[in-house]
Amino acid sequence: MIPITPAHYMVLSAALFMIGVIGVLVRRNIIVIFMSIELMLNAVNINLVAFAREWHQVVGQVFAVFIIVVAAAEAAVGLGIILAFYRNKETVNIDEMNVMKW
Amino acid sequence: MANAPRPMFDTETLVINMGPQHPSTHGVLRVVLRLDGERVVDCDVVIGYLHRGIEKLSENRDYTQIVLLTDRMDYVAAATNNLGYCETVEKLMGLEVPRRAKYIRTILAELQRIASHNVWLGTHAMDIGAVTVFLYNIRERELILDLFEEYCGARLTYNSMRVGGLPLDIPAGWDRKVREFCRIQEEKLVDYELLLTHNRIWLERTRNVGVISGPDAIAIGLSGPPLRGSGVARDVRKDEPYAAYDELEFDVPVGATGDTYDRYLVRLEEFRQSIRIIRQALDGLPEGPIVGKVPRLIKPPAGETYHAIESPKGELGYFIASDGKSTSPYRFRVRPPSFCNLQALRQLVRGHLVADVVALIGSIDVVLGEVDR
Amino acid sequence: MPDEPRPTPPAAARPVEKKIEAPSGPPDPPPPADLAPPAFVTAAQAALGGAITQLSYWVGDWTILTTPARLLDLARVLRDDPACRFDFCSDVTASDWPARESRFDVIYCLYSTRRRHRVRVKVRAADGEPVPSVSGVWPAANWLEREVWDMFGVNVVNHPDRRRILMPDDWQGHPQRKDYPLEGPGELLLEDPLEWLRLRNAQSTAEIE
Amino acid sequence: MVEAFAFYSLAAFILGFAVLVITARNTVHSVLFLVANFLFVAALYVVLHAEFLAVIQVLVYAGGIVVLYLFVVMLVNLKRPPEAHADPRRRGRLGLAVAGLLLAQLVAVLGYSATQAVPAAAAAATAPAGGNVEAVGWLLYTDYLVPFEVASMLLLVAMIGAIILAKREL
Amino acid sequence: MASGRLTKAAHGAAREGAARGDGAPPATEPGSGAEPRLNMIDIVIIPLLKIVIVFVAVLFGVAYLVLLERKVQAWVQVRLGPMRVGPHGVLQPIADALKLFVKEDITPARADKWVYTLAPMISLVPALIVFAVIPFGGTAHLFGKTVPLFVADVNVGLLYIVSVASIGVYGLILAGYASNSKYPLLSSLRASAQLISYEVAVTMTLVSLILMAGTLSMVGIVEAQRQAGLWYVFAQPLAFFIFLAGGLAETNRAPFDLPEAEQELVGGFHTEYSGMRFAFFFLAEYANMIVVSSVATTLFFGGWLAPFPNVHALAFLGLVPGWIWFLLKVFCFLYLFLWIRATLPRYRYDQLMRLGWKVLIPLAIANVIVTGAVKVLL
Repeated sequence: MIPITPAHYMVLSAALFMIGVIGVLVRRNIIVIFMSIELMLNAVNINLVAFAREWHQVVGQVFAVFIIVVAAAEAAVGLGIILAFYRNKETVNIDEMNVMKW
Repeated sequence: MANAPRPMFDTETLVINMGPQHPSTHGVLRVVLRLDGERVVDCDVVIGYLHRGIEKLSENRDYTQIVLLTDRMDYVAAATNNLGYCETVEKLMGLEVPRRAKYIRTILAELQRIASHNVWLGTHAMDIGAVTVFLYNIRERELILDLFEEYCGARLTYNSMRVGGLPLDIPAGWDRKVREFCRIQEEKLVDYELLLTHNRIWLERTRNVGVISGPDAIAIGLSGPPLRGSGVARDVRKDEPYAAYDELEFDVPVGATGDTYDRYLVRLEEFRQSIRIIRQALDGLPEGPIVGKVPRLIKPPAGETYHAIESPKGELGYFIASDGKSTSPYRFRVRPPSFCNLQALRQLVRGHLVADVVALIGSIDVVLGEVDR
Repeated sequence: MPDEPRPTPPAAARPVEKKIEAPSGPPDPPPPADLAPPAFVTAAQAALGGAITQLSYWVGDWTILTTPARLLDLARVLRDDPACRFDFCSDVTASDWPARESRFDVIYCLYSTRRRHRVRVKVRAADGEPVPSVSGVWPAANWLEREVWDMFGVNVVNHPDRRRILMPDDWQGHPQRKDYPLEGPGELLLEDPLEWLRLRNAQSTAEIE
Repeated sequence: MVEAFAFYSLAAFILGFAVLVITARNTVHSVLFLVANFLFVAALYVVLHAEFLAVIQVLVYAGGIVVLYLFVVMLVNLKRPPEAHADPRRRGRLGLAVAGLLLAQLVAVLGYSATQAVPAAAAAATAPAGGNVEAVGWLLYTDYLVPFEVASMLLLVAMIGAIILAKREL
Repeated sequence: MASGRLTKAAHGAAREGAARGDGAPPATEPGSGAEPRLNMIDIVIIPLLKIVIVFVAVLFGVAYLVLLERKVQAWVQVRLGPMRVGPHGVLQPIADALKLFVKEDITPARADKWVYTLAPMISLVPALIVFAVIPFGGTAHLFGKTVPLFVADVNVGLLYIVSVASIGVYGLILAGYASNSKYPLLSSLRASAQLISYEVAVTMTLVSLILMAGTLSMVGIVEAQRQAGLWYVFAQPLAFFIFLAGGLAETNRAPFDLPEAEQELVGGFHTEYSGMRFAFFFLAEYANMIVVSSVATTLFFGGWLAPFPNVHALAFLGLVPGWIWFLLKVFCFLYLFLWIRATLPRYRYDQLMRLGWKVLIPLAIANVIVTGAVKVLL
């Protein structure tokens, strides 16, 4: 069996990232779109950690930690916006979110 | 949007059905709550699940038979119901009851008040989560049931009074047992207080919950401990004395703020006052007959009257109309204290949380058998 | 007392039947001449004498009779007049006297927590005749009037929430009326409203003899 | 051998759940698949000797962020399918095509890089190896102190923002 | 799936401990990497055996904890408790289990079937896999081998416990959501809000503990207490009380049992559950109680260490095996839990949140700061 190289992790990460991209592009439910973004962030993290291991550097993990922090912040604010939006429009369909003001 | 116009549903409120099958609605009470999160916006109290038509039934039974129907109303305080009914008929007929009977009736009524308050404190505490208090109270109530069993043979529905007096004199040695019970109950009261009165959680759960001012309480028709909790010193025993209460000394405890905690304190003090009354009545128990001069056929003259007594729940009133021809009342009406007190629930729970609804139902102390009759 | 044997047959009872006059209401005896009416009665009479159609005293209870039209005026006076102060509405109930023209007595039992006295107010109303709700005067009357409506079908008007209270919402008939049958489905009312009385009196005479 | 087995099985799970996340009709199921996905990513981190990160992944992502998602899904409690309305200007197919193109590009880049000689990786190992907590902590509190503080500020701002957004009235 | 993670985590740690020889940062895992060559028995059979033993012991313990709870409650409440099945009711758990097994498993109409089935498992699994990192004792000599009495000593053990516990929330939320019923929904909202709030406080107290011990490994923390000759409950009394309150809240025990308050929410998130699925929730709750007690014992009461090691007159206490001390301490905690339940009324939701956010969390943060300051200054 071939040894597992960073390339393997990169392929995995790329595929995961693509699934996220497709989710963002195809789905209209904004909550699912948010989750797709989380998938993409995870794909990046996998890459960072894989390289951190390859290069015997912890820096990659540090960056992954930062990404998780950013994801948390994004989720909090984004979901807050969704809630506020839902109160007014009673929808989470992104195609109906086409005005800046209502 | 799907082209069709959306119905604007209210996203903020949730309608929840508390009961008729719910562990802490004390029977078959149904409270329809409209919640905003956990906060009660409005509530509707639905009753009638235990309606047996006791009033209608009584109009087709003769006066002696009705005594045992009254047992079935407030089934945790059957003797009190008997007392109120018998006194009303006596009032209608102008009968004089011997003093000894009056004293024994008073003792029975006060024992019954303690038993009823035991059930109340137990269930109220259990609703707030203190299960142990419930079992302690049931333990003490059991002693009262034993006393009643020894007196009249029954443990729940006593049928313990008759128009014009009592069916039975107290058995020998019974008074000593009652005194012993008073001692035990007094001791155990300390236990309850240790568990609850100064307990931080209990205070937080009951203080400033369901506050109702004195005038409001009067207007909505509260009576009994809930009214006294709001600082109105109204007690039928004091204001319109019946049985032997005019010859006995006792205090009417009142609360200050009218919250659940005050209602709790008032009832706890009533335990003590009841014990005090029982002791006095036992000390001054006169000798003599237990039945007055009662005609063989109870057939009151035409007329109607209303008579109220202080049941453990509040003002228990009977309205009886006689047509003067029949041995059963033409109109028999009970003013059930639980029914009238329950009416205040809507006012009390607004703005409180679901957990408080439970505490408030407990603090009103309703018995559904009496609410629905 | 689960099951009392029903006096079965009117056929068996009928022969014994004397002439039965249905009671046409309580006697409501006037107070004896030597008894001075209490302050609250005189105060109410002074405030609106016309509203009080009759005054009655029986076994220590004072009863004021009035008409549905003047009920609310009287209620307000009784609540607010300093001599009355009937702030506590103990009970609202009714009784049914089918032999009478205005078959219902609606009875309000009032109490004053300040002056510690009681009075009853009584209103006679025919079937369907509107009786104003006093729940605006005493909020406590709310449920009690609902019960009066539920049980007797007294037409309580201007009630904030007039629904049935003890019976199911879709119930037919009003069970506490004297002509409401004791057995069988409640919807099938007896033909003759006085049939019930005849049965009852036959029963009590039979049992006594 | 063990690592290969772990990698392939985990990768399969990760990708499978990711696909389920974006294809599930029911949003709650979507969230559940997302949790599963994150848990397997955490397992992958363990394989990569990043235990600390794995635990953080479970704690923050699965235990925190996704709970938030679930909360919101339950709160909005949709009475009608959220995808009922499609913007006519939307080009779903085009999106798919673009995504496919991007994937192809990435795979091509990867394929190309795989053919190249791998630079001497281990030679660069100067920093402490392994994924243990001290190492991460050490870096976070020394070299990356400023980003760390900025991140905490970001969290604070996000927290306040979320509260303001979600609150009914201030 | 989650148990798969567990074994992987354990193996990863073991391999790493063995592989990393350099150790530029101070090595923290005691007892790792002692033998360079591991044979089949050491790496497969013994861990497997330990897992099975722990699993069975926990389930057994849970069953008898239920009986204990009923008995203790009964004694407090002047009752007898279960008396019919076996002498003094000792076989009651078996009867209970049988009853739950044969009961009809009801799924409400219009429930989300998959999620409804999954929720009890999600509840139970984290509660069980936490036991992987709990050290029940030091080492034992068995058949000529030195066997450590824990399934795995993960170098991020404490964080592992916290993170696995945070997964447990899903069981409650999903149960409430999937039942398609209002009481469970309200209850699951309560439960998740409560769990998340109290997790913050509890994690904060753990930070001060970590500062004291300088390691995240559970075994390491016990070792640190042994070296310091001090149980951390005496060094960190405030942290202990916060942990206790938070632990009660996280296990949904009285006085914080709001999510399942029978008197308000008629049982809460498991209102609609019956049979085995209900039993899973039940098991999870009691397993969580054992977890919290074990963690409290390990962190604050010296785990398997015998008390009074420095009093010579009591040296004989050291002869008792460590795991007995551990179980004894855990039992005391469990008893405390039951005792509290029998005594106290229940908090209200808003009061609970206020206590968590306005009292416990600030206290916990202050505790961390003070601990850190002391640590730096000394």
